[in-house]
Amino acid sequence: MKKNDADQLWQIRASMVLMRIFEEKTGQMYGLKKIGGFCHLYNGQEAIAAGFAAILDYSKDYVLTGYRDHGHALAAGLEAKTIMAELFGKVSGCSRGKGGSMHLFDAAKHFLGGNGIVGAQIPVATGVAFAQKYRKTGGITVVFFGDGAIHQGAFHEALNLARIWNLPVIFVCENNQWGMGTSWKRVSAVDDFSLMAAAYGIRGEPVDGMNILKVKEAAERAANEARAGNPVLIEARTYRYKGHSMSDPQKYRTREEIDEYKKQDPILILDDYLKEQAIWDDSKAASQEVSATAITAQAVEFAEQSAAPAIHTLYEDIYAGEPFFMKPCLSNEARSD
Amino acid sequence: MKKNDADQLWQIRASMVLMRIFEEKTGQMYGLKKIGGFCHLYNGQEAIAAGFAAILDYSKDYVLTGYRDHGHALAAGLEAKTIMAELFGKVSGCSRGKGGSMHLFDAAKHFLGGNGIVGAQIPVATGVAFAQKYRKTGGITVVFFGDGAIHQGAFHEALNLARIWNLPVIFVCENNQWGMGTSWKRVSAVDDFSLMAAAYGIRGEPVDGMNILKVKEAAERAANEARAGNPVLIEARTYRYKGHSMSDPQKYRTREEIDEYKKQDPILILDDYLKEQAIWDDSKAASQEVSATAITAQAVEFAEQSAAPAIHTLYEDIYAGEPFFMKPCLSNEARSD
Amino acid sequence: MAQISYREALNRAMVEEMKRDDSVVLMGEEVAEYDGAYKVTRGLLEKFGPGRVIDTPITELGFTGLGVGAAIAGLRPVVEWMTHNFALLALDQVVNEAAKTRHMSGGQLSVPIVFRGPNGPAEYLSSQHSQALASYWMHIPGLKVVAPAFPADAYGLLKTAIRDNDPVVILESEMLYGYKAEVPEEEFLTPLGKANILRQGEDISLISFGRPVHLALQAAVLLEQRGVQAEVIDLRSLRPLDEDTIAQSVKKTGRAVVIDESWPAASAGSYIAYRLAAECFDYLDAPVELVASEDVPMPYNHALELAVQPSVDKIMAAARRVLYLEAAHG
Amino acid sequence: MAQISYREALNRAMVEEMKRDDSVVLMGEEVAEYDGAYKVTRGLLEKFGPGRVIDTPITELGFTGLGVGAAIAGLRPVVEWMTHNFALLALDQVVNEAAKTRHMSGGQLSVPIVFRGPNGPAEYLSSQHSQALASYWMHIPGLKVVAPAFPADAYGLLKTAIRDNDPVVILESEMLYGYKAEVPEEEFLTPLGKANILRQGEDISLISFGRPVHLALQAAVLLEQRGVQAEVIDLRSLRPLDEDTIAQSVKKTGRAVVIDESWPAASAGSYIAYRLAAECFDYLDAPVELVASEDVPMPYNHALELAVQPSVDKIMAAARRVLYLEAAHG
Ligand SMILES: Cc1ncc(C[n+]2csc(CCOP(=O)(O)OP(=O)(O)O)c2C)c(N)n1
Ligand SMILES: Cc1ncc(C[n+]2csc(CCOP(=O)(O)OP(=O)(O)O)c2C)c(N)n1
Ligand SMILES: [Mg+2]
Ligand SMILES: [Mg+2]
Repeated sequence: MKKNDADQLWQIRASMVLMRIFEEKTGQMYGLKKIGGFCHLYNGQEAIAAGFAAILDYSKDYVLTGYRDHGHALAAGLEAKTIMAELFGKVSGCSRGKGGSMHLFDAAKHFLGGNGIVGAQIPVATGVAFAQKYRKTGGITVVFFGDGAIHQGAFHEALNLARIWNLPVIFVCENNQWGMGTSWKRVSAVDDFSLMAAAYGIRGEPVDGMNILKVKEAAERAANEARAGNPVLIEARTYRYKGHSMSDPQKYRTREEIDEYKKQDPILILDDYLKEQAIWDDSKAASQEVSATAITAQAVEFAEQSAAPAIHTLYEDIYAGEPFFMKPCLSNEARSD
Repeated sequence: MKKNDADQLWQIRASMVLMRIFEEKTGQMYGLKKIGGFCHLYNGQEAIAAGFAAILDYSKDYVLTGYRDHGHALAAGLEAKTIMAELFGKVSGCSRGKGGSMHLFDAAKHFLGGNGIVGAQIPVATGVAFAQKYRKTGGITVVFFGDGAIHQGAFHEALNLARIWNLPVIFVCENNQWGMGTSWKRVSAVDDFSLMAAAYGIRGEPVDGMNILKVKEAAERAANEARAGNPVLIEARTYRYKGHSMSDPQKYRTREEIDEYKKQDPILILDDYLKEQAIWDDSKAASQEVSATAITAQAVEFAEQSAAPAIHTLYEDIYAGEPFFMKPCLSNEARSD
Repeated sequence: MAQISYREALNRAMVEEMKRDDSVVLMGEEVAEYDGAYKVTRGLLEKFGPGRVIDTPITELGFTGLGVGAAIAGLRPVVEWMTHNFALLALDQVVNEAAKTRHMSGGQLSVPIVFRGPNGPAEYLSSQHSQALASYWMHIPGLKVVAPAFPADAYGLLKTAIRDNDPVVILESEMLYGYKAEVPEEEFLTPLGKANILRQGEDISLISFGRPVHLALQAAVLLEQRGVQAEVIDLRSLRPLDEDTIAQSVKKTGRAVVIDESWPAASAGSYIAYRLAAECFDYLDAPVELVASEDVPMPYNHALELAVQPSVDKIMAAARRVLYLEAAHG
Repeated sequence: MAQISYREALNRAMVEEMKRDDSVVLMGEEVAEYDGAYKVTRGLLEKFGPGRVIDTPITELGFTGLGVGAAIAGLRPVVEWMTHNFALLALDQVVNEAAKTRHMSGGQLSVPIVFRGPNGPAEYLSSQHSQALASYWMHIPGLKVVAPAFPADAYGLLKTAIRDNDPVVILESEMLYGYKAEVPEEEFLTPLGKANILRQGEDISLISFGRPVHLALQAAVLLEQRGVQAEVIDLRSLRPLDEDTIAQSVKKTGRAVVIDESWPAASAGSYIAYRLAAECFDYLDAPVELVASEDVPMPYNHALELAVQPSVDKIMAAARRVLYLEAAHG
C-alpha cells in the first residue's frame, strides 16, 4: 500500500474514532442534562459519513443530512467544540444556540445542515446541486437520509428532478434498519432500496455501510458519475447501536441483535484491514483514542464555559436586513437585555 | 364469438359513443358559456374508462379519478343529465351545483369523484381500498390519474402503502402524453411508467389505452390480482384530442400529431374488431350514435330547465349536523332566501 | 373519582370507542408496536390487534389521505400525527379532501375522521419541532377543531370527535401528557363547541385554550392575591367557537386577555381577540390584549425558548395593562 | 406613461431582473414552453433560454424545496406556483425550510427566493381551486408577504422581492392579470412593508389588499355620493405590515372596515382588524368591521360563488354599520 493511502486510512480511522468518542460523551452530557430535547447519536454508522467525507472536495462540494447529524458535521470538519457548544445551547455553538442537535450548520465548511423534517433535506440538497450545475462549479452535493425517509414523497419527487435535469447529486440512504421503533422491512415494499433508483432511470447501488473501504469505493464511483451529471442512489446498509434518540427504551429489539452487529463494527473492520495490510500500529491507534478523548473533553470544557445567548438574540437571525415583528410581541425589555 | 361477449362489446361501444358525443356537446355548451371554469374533455381516452367499467362489479367496487372525469362518471352509470346539470351549475346536478366539471360524484353508484388536486385522489383511493379490505367486502378500488400526476409524492407514498398492506387497488395511469402543455417525456426520467411499480414490489403493466379489448383484458387481470390483495399499476398509453382544458390554445403540438392519433381512435379500433369478428351491424352502430345524441340533447334540456341552487344553499353540505359559521358572515338575509 | 393523566384519558377514550364500534381504526407512525412516540396509544395493539392499530411508514401525506379515503368508505379512522409539525406535509389532504369532500359532492359523502397529536412547543426542540399550528386548522371551513387542556376534556372531546360525522382535528400538548386530574369513571361525552368557565370572576376575563389555560389559571391566583377576580375560560373548541360564553364574560368584566401559544399574525388568538373587540365594543374598558408567542422561529436554547412563549409574567403584564394597574403593583 | 396590464408588469419585472442578475432563475409548471398557465411568463424562455426558465414536473413539494436549496447555494430563484392552492403541497418546504433556515443556522445562511402565483378565487372553479391563502403565509415569521393590487405595484414589489435576501411570497390574482393601469417607464422599486393611501378621506377607513382593494375603491365612490369621505388604503404588504399608516388613518376617521377575501377565522383580515381595535381603542367610534369571504368552501355555481366573496354591497353594508347609517339610506 502506498504511504498516501495508508495515511488516508489512518486519518479516516481518526475521524471515526472521534465520532464514536464524541457521541459517547454526548450521551453522558445528555444524562447530566447539559443537553436537552431530541438527540440522535451516530454510533455504528461512522463509516458512512467518514467514507464520503474522504472523497469529497469540500472547496466545492456540499453535504446535507437529517437530524442524526453529529457524525456528518465532524466529518465535514466542524470543530468538536462548536458542535458541543451547540448541543449545550451556547452562543458559541455552530448555530448560535438556535439549532441544537438537529440543526448543526457551517456554511464555510459547506455543511448545510441537519434537518428535523424527515426527508425534507432531499429536495433542498437537489436544489444545491442545481445551483452547482448552473454555476458550473464542478461541485457535487451529497445528501444523507434514513431508511424511514425513503418513503416520503419528497424523496421521489427529488430523484425525478435530479435525473431529468442531470444534477450532480448523490442520494445516500443510511439504512440502519430502524426508523424509530419500526423495522424498515415492515414499512417497505422492497428489501433493497437501491432498486428504487430504476423508477428514475438512475443507478442504484447497495453497499455495506459498516465497511469503510466499500463505502469509500462506492462514494468514489458515485462522485465521478455525479460530477458528470448523473445522480446516483446509494443504499448503505448499517446499524445504529444506540436508541433512536436519548429517550428510546428500545423494547423493539434485543440486546443480542445489537451485539451481533457490533461484531462488524466499522472501526473494527477498518482495524482488521489495517492489520491485514500490515500497516497497523498499536501506539498510533491508541494515540488516536487519546487524542479524540482530549478533543472531546476540550469540547465539553469549551461548551461549559461558553456564554448562553442573550435573551435579545431571540430576535436575531430571522431576516437579512432590519428585523420586524408582527405585534403583539414581548415588551422592549427583552430586546435590550 | 359468444352472443354474451358480442353484446358486451356493443354495450361498450354504446358507452364510448356516449362519452364522445357528450363531450362534443359539452364543448359546445362551454362555447355558449353555459359552462364555466376549467372543463377537461375526455375525447380520445374513452377506451380506458369503458374498459375498466366493463369488468368492475359496481355493487362492491369503487372508482375515483381526477378532474378529467366526465367519461368516468358516465362509465360508472351516472346519468348524462345529472352530469350536464352539474356542468351548468344547477341544483339538479350530481353534486348539487357545488362541484362543477372537476367534482362529479355519485355515492350510490360508487363513483367517488373527480378531484382537482393533481394526484390527491391516489392516497384517498388507497384508503377506500383499505376499508374494503378491512370490511372484507371483496370489492376493489380503481383510481385513474394522468401522466402528470405520476411524479407527485402522493402517488409514491400510496403505492408503498398499498403493497405493504396488500390493498385491493388498481392504479391506472392514463398516459395521454401531455400534462397541460408539457410532454410527459420532458418531465419524466423513465419512458415506461409501468417500470415504477418495481420500486414498490408490485406488478406494472403497460397497455395500449386506445384498444378497448386490450384495456379490458389488462383490467381483468389486474382486478383478479387486486381482489387477492395484490395492487397493480397499469400504464394505459392514450392521447387526448382536445386541449388540456377549454382555454388551451395548444401551441405545443401540431394538428398532424393529433390527426395521427385519431387514426387509432378507440371507437374505430373497436369497430374494426367488430367487423373482423363479423358481428358488425351498420344500423346498430348508427342507432347508438342516434341514441347517444338524444341522451345528450335531453341532458342539455334537463340542465337548461333545472333550477339554479338557491343562494342559501351555499351554507349547506359543509357539516353533517347543525351547520355553524365563523363570523363575520353574510347577513341572515342570504340564509333564508 | 380517579386521577388519571391526559395521556391515559386519551388512551381510555380510544379503547372505549374501539370496543364500542369496530369501524374505529387507529393509524400513524409508531402507534402500534412502539405504543406511540408519546405512549398515548399504549396497549392498543395488544387489545385490538394489527388490523385495527396500524403502524405507518413516515409518509404523512400518504397515510392522512388514506385515512380520508377509509373514512369516505365508512370507517372511522383516528389518524395520529406524531406531531402537528409534520402534518404540514399532509395539509393538502386535510384542507382539500377531508374538509371539502362533503361539500364538493353536494352533501353525498361524509368524512368521519379524527386527526390528533401533540401541537405546540415541548422543550429544547428548536424551530421545526416547536410550532403551534391551531390557526391553520381553525381557518378552514369543513373542519372542527378542539384543544383539550385537561384529562377529562381530552377524554370527552376525543370520544365525541370519534363519533362525529365530520373531520375533527385535535390539538394535544406533549407538555400535558403527564398532567393528572380527575376524570369520572362512568362514560361521558364532551360536546364540541362549548367553552368551559374554569373560574368565575368579575374584573377581567382570561381566555385561552390548550396548554396556556394552565398559565391563565396561575395568573388568576396571582391576580386574586391583588384583589382582582379573574374569570378564566377554557375554550376547549376553536371551531365551532363558543362566542356566546366568552362575549358574555367580557360584557360582564369589560376587560379581556386572550392567550394563545401561536404566533400573533393571522392566528387563532388574534381572531378571538378581534371578535371580542367587535362584539363587546360598548362594554370594553380597555383594548383586548393578546398574549401570543413572539413572532420568531423557536430557538433551541432553553432560556430563549421560554422567553418566546406565553408565560404567567406576560399574562400578568397584559392583565395589568387592561386593568390600568401600575407595573410597580405587580 | 404606458398603460400596461398587471400580467405585463410582472413579466417586465422578471425580464429586467433576469437581465440585471444572472443568479435569477425562474421555475414552475408550464412557465417555459407554455409561457405560463396564465401567460405571466410569456417570452421569458425565448429571452433567457431553458437553463434559466424551467418547466417542472407537477411536484410542488419537490420543486419548491429545490428552489430553496438553490437559493441557499446562491441563486435567486423565482418559483411560480400555478396557483397558491397547489402550494399547500409545498407548505412544509416554505414554512420549515425557506422561513427557518437563516434562523436554524444561527444567521449563516440566506434564502433569497420568491414564491409567486395567483391566489384567491377566479371563476367557476369550485372549492379546491378558489382559496385565498394569505393567512397561511402571514402567520409565519421568516417570510415576507406582499399582495399587489395594481400593475405598478406588481412590477415594483416583484423587483424588490427578487433582490431581497429573504423568502418573499407574492399573492397575485388571476382576476387582475388583465387589469391595465399606468406604470412609469423608468425602472423603480417598491419597498416591501409600505401601505399606499389610494384616496384620502376623513370619515371612514377602508383597508384591504390584493383584489378587493378595487371593491373598496368602488365603495368609496358610492360613499362619496352619500357625502361620506372614505380613506382607502391598499396595504400592499402583509408581512411586514404597515401598522403606522393604517392606525394613523383610523385614528383620524374613527371608523374602519377591513376587507379580505380569505375566510374569517384566524385570517389576515381578522388580525388587521384586531390590531386596529387594539391600537385605535380610544379613537374608534364603532367596532372595526371585517368583510371576509363566507366561512364556506367555494361552490361552483356562479351566483353562489359571488355571494361567498366580499362585494361592494357587503362593504357598503359594513360601512353603513360603522357609520351608524340606516340601511334604507343605502
Ligand atoms: C416528517 C416527519 N415525520 C416524522 C418525524 C418524527 N421522526 C423523527 S426521526 C423518525 C424516524 C426516522 O427514521 P430513519 O429515516 O430511518 O432515520 P434514523 O433515525 O434511523 O437515522 C421519525 C418518525 C419527523 N421528524 N419528520
Ligand atoms: C397539485 C396540482 N398542481 C397543479 C395543478 C394544475 N394542473 C391541472 S391539470 C394539470 C396537468 C395534469 O396532467 P396529467 O396528470 O397528465 O392529466 P391530464 O390533464 O393529461 O388528464 C395541471 C398542472 C393542479 N390541479 N394540482
Ligand atoms: Mg433508520
Ligand atoms: Mg396527461
